[in-house]
Amino acid sequence: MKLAFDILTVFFVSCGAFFFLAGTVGLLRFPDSLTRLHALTKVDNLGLGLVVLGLLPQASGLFAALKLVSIWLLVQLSGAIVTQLIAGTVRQNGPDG
Amino acid sequence: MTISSAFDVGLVVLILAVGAATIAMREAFAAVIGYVVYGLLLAMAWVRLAAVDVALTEAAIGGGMTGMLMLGAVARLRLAEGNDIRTSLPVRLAAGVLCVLVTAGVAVAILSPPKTIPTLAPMVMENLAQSGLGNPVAGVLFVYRALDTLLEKVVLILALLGVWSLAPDSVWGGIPGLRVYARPGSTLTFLAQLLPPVGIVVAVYMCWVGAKEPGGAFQGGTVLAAMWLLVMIAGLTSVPSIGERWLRRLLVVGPVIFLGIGLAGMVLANAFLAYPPGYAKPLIVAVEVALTLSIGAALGLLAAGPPERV
Amino acid sequence: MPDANVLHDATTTDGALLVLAIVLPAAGILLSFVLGGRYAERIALILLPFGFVIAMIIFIDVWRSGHLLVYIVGDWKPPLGIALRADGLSATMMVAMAIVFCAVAIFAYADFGTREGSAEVRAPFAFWILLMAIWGAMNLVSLGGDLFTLYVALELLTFAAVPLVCLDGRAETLQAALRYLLFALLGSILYLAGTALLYGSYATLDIVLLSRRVEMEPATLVAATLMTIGLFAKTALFPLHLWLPPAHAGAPAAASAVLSAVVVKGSFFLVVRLWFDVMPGMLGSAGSQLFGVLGAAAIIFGSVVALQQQRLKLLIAYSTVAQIGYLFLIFPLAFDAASAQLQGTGALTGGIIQAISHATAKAAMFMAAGLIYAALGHDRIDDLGGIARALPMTVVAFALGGVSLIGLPPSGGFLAKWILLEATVATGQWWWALVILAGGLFTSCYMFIVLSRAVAPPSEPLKFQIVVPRYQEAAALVLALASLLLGFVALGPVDVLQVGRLDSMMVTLR
Amino acid sequence: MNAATLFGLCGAVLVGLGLYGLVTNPEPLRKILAFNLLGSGVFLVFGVVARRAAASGLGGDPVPQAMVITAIVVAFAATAMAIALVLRLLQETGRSTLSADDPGGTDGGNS
Amino acid sequence: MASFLFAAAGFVLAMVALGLLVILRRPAEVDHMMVAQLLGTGGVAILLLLAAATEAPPVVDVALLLALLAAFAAVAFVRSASGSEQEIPETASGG
Repeated sequence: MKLAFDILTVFFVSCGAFFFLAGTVGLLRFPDSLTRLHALTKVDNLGLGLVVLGLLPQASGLFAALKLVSIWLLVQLSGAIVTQLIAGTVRQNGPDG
Repeated sequence: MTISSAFDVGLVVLILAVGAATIAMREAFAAVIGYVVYGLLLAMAWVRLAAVDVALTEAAIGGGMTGMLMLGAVARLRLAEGNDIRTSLPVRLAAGVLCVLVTAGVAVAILSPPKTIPTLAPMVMENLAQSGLGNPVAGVLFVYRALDTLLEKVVLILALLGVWSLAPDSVWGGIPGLRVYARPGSTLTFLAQLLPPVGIVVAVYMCWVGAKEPGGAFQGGTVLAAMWLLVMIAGLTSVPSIGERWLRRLLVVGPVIFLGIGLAGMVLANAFLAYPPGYAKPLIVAVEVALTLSIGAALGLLAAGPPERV
Repeated sequence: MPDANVLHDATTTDGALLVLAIVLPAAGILLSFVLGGRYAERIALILLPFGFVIAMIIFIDVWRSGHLLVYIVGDWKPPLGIALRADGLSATMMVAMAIVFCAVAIFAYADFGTREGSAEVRAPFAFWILLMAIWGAMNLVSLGGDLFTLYVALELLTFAAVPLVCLDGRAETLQAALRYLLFALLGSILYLAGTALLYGSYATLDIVLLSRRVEMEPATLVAATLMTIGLFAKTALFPLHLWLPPAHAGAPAAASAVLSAVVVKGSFFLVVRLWFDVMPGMLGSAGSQLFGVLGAAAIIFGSVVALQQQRLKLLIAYSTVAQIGYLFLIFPLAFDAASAQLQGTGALTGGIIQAISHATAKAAMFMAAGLIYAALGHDRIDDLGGIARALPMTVVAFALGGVSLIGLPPSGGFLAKWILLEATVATGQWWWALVILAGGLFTSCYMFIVLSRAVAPPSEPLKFQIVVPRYQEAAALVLALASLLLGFVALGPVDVLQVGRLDSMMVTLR
Repeated sequence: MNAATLFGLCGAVLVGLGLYGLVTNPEPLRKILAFNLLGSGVFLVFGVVARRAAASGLGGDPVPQAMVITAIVVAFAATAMAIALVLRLLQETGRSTLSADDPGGTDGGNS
Repeated sequence: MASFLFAAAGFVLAMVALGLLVILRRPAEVDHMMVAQLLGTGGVAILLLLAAATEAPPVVDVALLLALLAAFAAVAFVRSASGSEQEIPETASGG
């Protein structure tokens, strides 16, 4: 049982780490601010989600697991809104503002 | 070298790089961003130093609140005239030598620890049980060194008074000049409606868990302050004028209760800031709750700045 | 006389007075803040005399019994908890400062009094609260027995002093306040770094416990150096004095008096605590000579620059820079070559008397300068003619303050310098005697310049901006007289300064 | 070298960096920033002192940790006051410098 | 397990550092604002991994706090970067 959990953790956390890598590559490669923003937020959030998923088997109890999930939800939600905000600023000031 | 120490080395290198960039950067805005990053990295360093209470405080104050304060200042200072004075090379060299000396001194002190490292940790733990607290840091803050904590609250009030006293006479008792960013129906409004309830829950949790585990009045208060500022920036509530009765009461309620319980200790227990046996924990929790509110208000108003309009 | 009990590690009778001395101002601040309006002024005017009474009782207690007063806060003994201790030094400082506070409060009533029924006004509201804060902070500096508590006291002092500088909101004073704040923050953080290292080595910050445990080792030396530099910056010892003249000269008169008389003494007091109480054997001959050189440089530099000033308040501020220098001459003079330790006798007594006489004299002089400024609308020294006839009491107060600064008998300044000169003879360090005498000469020069202008007939008829209230002049005069008559304490309770000193010496000899 | 010492050296370097910025940078805001850096270096020294004194099943000595929490809050208050001063100075004179040769108000008609 | 989690945390830290380097080298302030985003997600992930690696559940609270304050910091970024003129009330200097 423990081993199965550990394997799950390794798998999901590795996937999550990969997405963080992808996000950073996107940041490097994409041409303009808005696409970079898009790449960064979407992909990193996915990465965080996978990390949380991978850590769930390690959580000590239901409360701890719930806390992990709610942290992810919080980041997800606020991330989405903040991305909107930044994009709004881009539209307003122009991409070089 | 184990993986964990490799992580530590990486973290330290990053902290130093970002710290140096903060100092060396030309542009103030970039430097401030660097500082926000730095605050986060430092919180991680505190986690690695097994000081979660401090990590919480650093994440909340060092990164969040200080960052917000500086970002606001940078935005305004952009209106200032260019500042072309450069410090001359000899001065910089001399300063460099001085700083290297100071660094070397501190490094030597750290590299030559006493043979047996003295600690108060056992003594703290031995006596913690009778206060009913589980968090040793809270024990130090509210039991053993309560005097420091109490006076530090007074420092906070004084700092706020100092900030307020910078206002012109005509707007005394007016509204702090916090820059609002209100656009009705915008995404910011949505965020400011969504986040504060979560924040308040987190603040309550921080305050409640503080007696047992890392957390407490400082951390909870900072979260409250951040949420309050968010709501004010979004224009959902107006910034209160500094003459408001309730505001003044809110600011002092924590220290006053703390002081009152401390004085009661002279009669009911055997010393100032001693708690009657058996009542220590409920009293400390009461103090923490009141302090959370007062700290939240004080930090929020410190960030909001002096009054600027009536 | 002090008995053989080395460490009174328990609350003594009347120890609660020490708590009161700290709680009263704290409560005053909180109460004024919440009640607002005129209450700040009323509360301060009620509490400050109480503060004087408390300080007097503590002083008499310590003097009579020859014991320390101790209070163990929260009933947790050091190293876990915090002890408040009143020895001869702290009791004396508290009384002297309480006198200055009361006089300043009376003086400030004219400038910062609010009229019946008026709304809360910015400057008075801030001033009275800040005054109480400085009072509380000074009491804490005097009584705190723990280096971290003393850090909190230093910060209290900083946060109370900086806003006082720019209370009138002019651009120059804002700039001065900002510079002062940066210096003060640098000072506190360096001090804090030292406490961190000391805690790392000894797991306590209690002064008495530390004095038993300190050893000559790298970490301790680095800690002591950092703390000392930090405190020097806060005391404005040459060459870290740059912030002082604009800050002290620009502040409102009542605030200048407090800043110059009281606030810089707080960090000086901590330097004394650190080197005489915590680590009397660490400074060494070279270190004590270095302190003395910095002090001497401050005396010479401050005096020479003071001589060149065109404005009265700036002159007084630079004179403060010089007078601070005297305080640091005690280190070479108290150094006992035989035991390689700083001795808490002779020179230290002289230093404390110098601190007190300067506090009273300088507060009186800033008040007098403030009155002159208020009456004439300027403080250009060249245009002071006729002021002596118009405001005789004020000019007399100014002159008497000067007498004490110069060190003419029977002033406190005379007694202090006499003791210091005696110490130079006793230790065979004649060169410090030259510095002391030269400083006195410079001081008489700039006092002569100001007074000769003040008694000269006016070049054109004086136009007065306001009528100066009598009680303001009286407050300045009382302080100046106090400074003048301080010399007579030689006949009285000078030995109180030794209470608690012998204790710490015996501790270190163990 | 253990982790505590590593972070301690990091703190020492940060103290030096912060001090350098505080002394050499002419802009007040940058000085305030440097002060914060200096402060955090000092706090790290506290953290190291706490960490290496770990005992009784605790990860570190709680006494210095509590002191750091107090000091962080004080440092924030100091930062807030300093920034308020800088902004007020800007409002009053249209610039924000500390240099003595500039008495301020050179362009008072700006606002 | 702990080593793996540490390694993962270190990897994410390296990614965040690289991302920061890229972002801060670009001139546009919009890019700068992404820092808050990057820190929000990356920092939370690192802290959660550290919490699991060191088996210190309270560290999760640090991540929680960070998640909350990253959003707050982002608002501060946006406010600071957005045109400063139109929002300032009349008392401010300039304009």
